[in-house]
Amino acid sequence: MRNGRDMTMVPLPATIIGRKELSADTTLYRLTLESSEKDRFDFNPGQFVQLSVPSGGEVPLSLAGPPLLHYSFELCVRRVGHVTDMLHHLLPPNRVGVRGPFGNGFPLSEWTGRNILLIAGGLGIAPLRSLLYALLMRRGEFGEITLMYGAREPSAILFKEELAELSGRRDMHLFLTVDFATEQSPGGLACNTGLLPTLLRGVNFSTTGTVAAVCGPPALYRCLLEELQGFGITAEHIYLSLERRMKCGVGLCCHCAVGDLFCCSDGPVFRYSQLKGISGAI
Amino acid sequence: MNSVLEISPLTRVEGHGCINVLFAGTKVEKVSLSLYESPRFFEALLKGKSYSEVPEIICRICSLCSTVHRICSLLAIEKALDLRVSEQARLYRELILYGGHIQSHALHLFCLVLPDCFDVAGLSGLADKAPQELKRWLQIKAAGNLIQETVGGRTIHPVTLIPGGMGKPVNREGLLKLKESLQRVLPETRQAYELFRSFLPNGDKLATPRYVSVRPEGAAPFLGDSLTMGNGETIPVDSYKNLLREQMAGTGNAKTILVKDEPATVGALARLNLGMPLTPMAATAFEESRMLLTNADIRANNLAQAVELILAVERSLEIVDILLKADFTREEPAGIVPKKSRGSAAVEAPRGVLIHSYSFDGRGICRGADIVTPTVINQAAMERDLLALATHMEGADDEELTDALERLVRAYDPCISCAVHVLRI
Amino acid sequence: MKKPIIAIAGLTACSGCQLTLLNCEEELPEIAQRFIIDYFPLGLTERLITGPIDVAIVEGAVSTPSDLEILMKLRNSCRCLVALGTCALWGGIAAMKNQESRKDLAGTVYGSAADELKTFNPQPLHRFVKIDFAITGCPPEKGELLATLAALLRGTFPVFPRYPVCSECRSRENLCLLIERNEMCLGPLIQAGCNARCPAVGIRCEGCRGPVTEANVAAEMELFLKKGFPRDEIVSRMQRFYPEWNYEQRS
Amino acid sequence: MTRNLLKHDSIADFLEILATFGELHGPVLTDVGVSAFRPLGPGIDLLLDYSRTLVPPKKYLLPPRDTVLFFATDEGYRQPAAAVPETILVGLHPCDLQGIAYLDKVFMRDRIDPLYRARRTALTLIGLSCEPDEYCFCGDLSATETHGCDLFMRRSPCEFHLRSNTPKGKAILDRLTPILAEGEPLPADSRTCDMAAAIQQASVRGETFEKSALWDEFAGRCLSCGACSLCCPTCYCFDIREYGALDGETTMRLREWDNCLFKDHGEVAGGFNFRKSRQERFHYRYQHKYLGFGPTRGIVSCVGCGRCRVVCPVGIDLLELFKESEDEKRP
Ligand SMILES: Cc1cc2nc3c(=O)[nH]c(=O)nc-3n(C[C@H](O)[C@H](O)[C@H](O)COP(=O)(O)OP(=O)(O)OC[C@H]3O[C@@H](n4cnc5c(N)ncnc54)[C@H](O)[C@@H]3O)c2cc1C
Ligand code: SF4
Ligand code: SF4
Ligand code: SF4
Repeated sequence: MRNGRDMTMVPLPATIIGRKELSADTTLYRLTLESSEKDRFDFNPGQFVQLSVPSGGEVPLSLAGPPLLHYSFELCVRRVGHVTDMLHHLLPPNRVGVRGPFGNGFPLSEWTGRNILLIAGGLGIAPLRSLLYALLMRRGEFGEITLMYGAREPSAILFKEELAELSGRRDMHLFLTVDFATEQSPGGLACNTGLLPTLLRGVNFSTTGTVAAVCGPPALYRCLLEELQGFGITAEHIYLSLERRMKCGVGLCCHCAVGDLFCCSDGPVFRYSQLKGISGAI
Repeated sequence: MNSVLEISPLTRVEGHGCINVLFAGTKVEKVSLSLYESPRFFEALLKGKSYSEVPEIICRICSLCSTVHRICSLLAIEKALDLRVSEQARLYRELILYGGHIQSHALHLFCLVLPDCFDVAGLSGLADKAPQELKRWLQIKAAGNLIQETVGGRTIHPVTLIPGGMGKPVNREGLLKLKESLQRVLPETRQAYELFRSFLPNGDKLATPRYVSVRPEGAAPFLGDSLTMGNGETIPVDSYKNLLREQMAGTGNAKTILVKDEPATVGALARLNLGMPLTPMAATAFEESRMLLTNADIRANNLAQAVELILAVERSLEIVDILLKADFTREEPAGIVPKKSRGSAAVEAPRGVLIHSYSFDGRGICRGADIVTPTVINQAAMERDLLALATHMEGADDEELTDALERLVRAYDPCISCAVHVLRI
Repeated sequence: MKKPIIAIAGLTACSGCQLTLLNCEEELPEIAQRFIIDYFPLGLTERLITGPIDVAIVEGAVSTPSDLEILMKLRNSCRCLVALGTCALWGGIAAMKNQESRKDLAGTVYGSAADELKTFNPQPLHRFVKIDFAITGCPPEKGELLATLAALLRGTFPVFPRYPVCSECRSRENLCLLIERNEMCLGPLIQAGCNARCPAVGIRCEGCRGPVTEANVAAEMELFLKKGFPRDEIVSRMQRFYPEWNYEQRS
Repeated sequence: MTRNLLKHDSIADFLEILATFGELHGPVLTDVGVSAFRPLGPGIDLLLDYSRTLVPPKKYLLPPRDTVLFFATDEGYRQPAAAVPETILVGLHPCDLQGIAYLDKVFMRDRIDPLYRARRTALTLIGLSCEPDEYCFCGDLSATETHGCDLFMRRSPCEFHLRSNTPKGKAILDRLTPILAEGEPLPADSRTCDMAAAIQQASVRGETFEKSALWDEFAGRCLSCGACSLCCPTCYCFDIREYGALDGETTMRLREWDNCLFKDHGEVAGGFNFRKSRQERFHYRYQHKYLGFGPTRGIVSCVGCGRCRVVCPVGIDLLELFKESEDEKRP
């Protein structure tokens, strides 16, 4: 309960303070809760919020920026339907509503000392970007950090400038791939062509004591998980972030169950070992 | 030099129609009214359908008159199949019929005609010029719709009325709500009548109409089993074809009808002139305006409709009271045994005489249907009056003429959707 | 807020959908204030479609060259086109016998004069132009029409539920006419939104809102047949508002 | 000896006294012949020997369609402030009491839903014993007369034995004393039901009947009409929709009953569906009813009221799964 309002049930007013188009259909928003609530917004990478666009409705969106970003937070949204469409018509300083953060997020503290492999497909980069910045903020605690990011085509690569910067860093490895190469250049970035599993097989990264965090569309999981285990990363150490239909975000509406787990409250981040026996989970 | 003034589409009337005025120099040569509504072949659609489907399909002929089409078809079917409905069903039908008249007259008067009186193009103009009044008048319309919704289950294409009876009766609460809303708008209907009295058009008189209506029986003004022309001549509904002679119109998709080789006029003005029974307030209004209404041309029809608004609200109140006292519970509709048969019925629709006539085979499947709508009956008179008016106005500019001719059409309150589905199979 | 410019037109229909708008007595004055109504022959003396129009709301099916002309004119001058009502969305009552020859139908009604009629099988709007949104119903529900207008003020369309009439019928605690009275109620196959109007007054659903997305047509057919209804009667009833059922569909 | 006997002919007085505690609701036969919970009042007969209502009493806690939030540009989102009237629900069968007890677990234990809580707090429950018919299978699943209700009425041939379970119930009982007679408390009902037992065992085993041919058979017949879950006392899946008003400023957010057997229950943007086939959706329903999700994991939420079997137009009955497996066990 904050300021007399219950943020798990009633969206708090938030203001759009920044907006940046990342691709034809995807935009990064920076939001801030209104003054009295500002300092209260802390989260784990992998958690999500329920964002309300008045008279449109509410959608779950991953927190895409580093935690504790000066009283604000970032969301990376793809325009796919009713609510996201209305959101794309909003500009600073329009107001929206926010509930959350919800879900578990990635268990960073359990990863101390390990090599970390992040694999993002498409929009899956949103939560993993948050995770990556959190890892880099505590860089000393982890071993090798590798990000593999695949997009459909060069124009669909999100966060190009940031990636360019990251590629210059010595304390992490970055590999990019696109499904189809087109004329367009990926903005000066070194980029492979082919699906993510191909990339995985083609580059070097540490596989011992490694945890993998994967986020992308269901099709990605289906082809990637066996590969990862082939590299000796056990199901126990593969973390996936799942998407499901969600209406409440807090385990009430019952749309998001995966087996007997709720994606919203038991997840959205699961160890692969949790999901293995569940049909339809992936 | 010949020239043509085309008024297309006719606006603020139901359905699609247009007027063409043909000039030879400045002289009006000819005026044609065509109703070019897309034909939906209702009579053909009904062929092969069970009697139980007929009312549900046929009410879709027209939204403004869906209730009265439904009732007329029920009456024709029940006549064919020798069905008697209970007092309860009879009362509910009568009540919803008034609901239909109220909403249709109110729509026509307040949404389609009134902009003319206030010299605006339409509703938005009215909302600007007379916002408070508009709200009050729309309340009258809402009261009519409340009857439709409460009794019929829906404001347009009501659903409760079926051959042999009806679905669930309205509960006490619903009836009381109806009563309250009707009582609230009754004084408003009187005001509306005064408003339309003040807008009566002047100018050269057009032909005095030859009126036809359903001959009222008992206290119910819009129902009866025969047609009358006022000169004492009546014929039973079953032989309506002896009175109404059809001919295919030159243009457009509707047929026209002549009565004894002359155009006939049906509708509110006809009903008032042919002695329809009136309720107290309506009778007073009619008395006050007797001169304006009995010795008039069709342009007095809108005032007649306003008188009928009073009538329909008053009579509805009477029936609601009867229903409240009777406290009916749900009854099963009369059992139906289909048989080879034929039946015709007539009802006064808001725009005038409406006739449905069906024949069924032994399984109750519709083998033939004929529907005569008031707009079709009125069409010949409408053309006659349009020509007369245009001729009176020779020399007027196009805009003025357009305006006057459209107003004349609106006085008839045509319903073009209904009009184009006429002819026997 | 910028006032949206709208046009409202009727093609082959009974005007019921347009009347539904005029039946919003409470809201009409507000609508007249919040929208610029540019073209609306039923309610406005304005004969020309001039454009540009934000939203054109079209009632009725297309069955004549002049219908098509109006439709094309509107499509070309508007940003969004809304199909209003069952006729515009599914073909509706006039299309129920589309599988029969149009010529024969015309002949039945107009005799030899039929040849002069320029008309073809009534078709839903989407056969000719792209539609951006649809409000179903014969006639449509006031509430859905108003919700759509309200959404248009905000530059969007509303989201309506996609379950069948039965869902609303059960939550209203009606007597199930299909189970309890063995009537041919089409509720399970029909798009909800009417709050089960007909069953609520004891009349089986006649299907005026057209098919629900997820309809087990085959199983419903089997059920009706098991209850003893002849197949031709079932088909005749089902086609009243929508002639193109896929009787094999199960999901 | 306590005063706890209510003679059948004192029912009218009983109801009159109850009505002083709040709005009185109970099962009645509606004008169309459906058993339903409705307000009671003069001239409305309370059903005392009904089998089950069509819609369970969950509608008092989670109405079929409910406005959960308002939005106005100047004040943001807020919950409706309307006060919930004190309501006395009389005549609830043990299965329905059990159903409410389950919903309480969902909406008032781990996550508190303020609207639910407000309504629940204003609700007084008065249970009533019943005789099972051929559709019921509650058995010991709901030998819970004592749980969840404030006052319970056990019927015997010429009287009801009343027992209060909560302070609220006690207060009502005290007020009733003048019209009660003295009697012995009845021993607890010890009805058992094989089906209920079979369900419990299957649930404990974590049974999923993965191999059963019935799933396909169900899926082929199901009309997706939604009746089974709308009428289930423990189905509570909901959907949320939001509609702006014509004023261009205000908005309402609605919560509405949803159904896991509907295709779009598992559909996400772009049309991807996590439960595309009806078979998968039946499995989902089974999982929720008999095995549980998240915080209700391991709790059988079916209370054996039999509604889903009664209201299905094509006679689908999930119990056939359990029967089938029982049959298999028999030689
Ligand atoms: C935990 C989580 C994190 C997410 N993070 C992001 C993110 O960072 N960026 C991003 O762009 N998208 C993200 N999504 C997906 C995003 O929620 C959907 O794209 C969004 O809900 C689409 O809504 P819409 O109204 O625009 O689309 P529509 O196509 O109009 O709506 C899709 C339909 O699916 C329903 N729906 C309900 N829940 C979901 C859901 N979870 N996903 C999709 N549809 C849903 C809607 O109510 C509607 O019925 C995430 C989803 C989840 C579950
Ligand atoms: S009456 Fe019709 S709509 Fe209602 S539940 Fe039964 S089948 Fe469905
Ligand atoms: S119940 Fe059926 S026929 Fe009646 S309004 Fe609803 S969809 Fe139309
Ligand atoms: S699953 Fe069926 S029997 Fe069990 S509680 Fe729900 S409706 Fe009753």
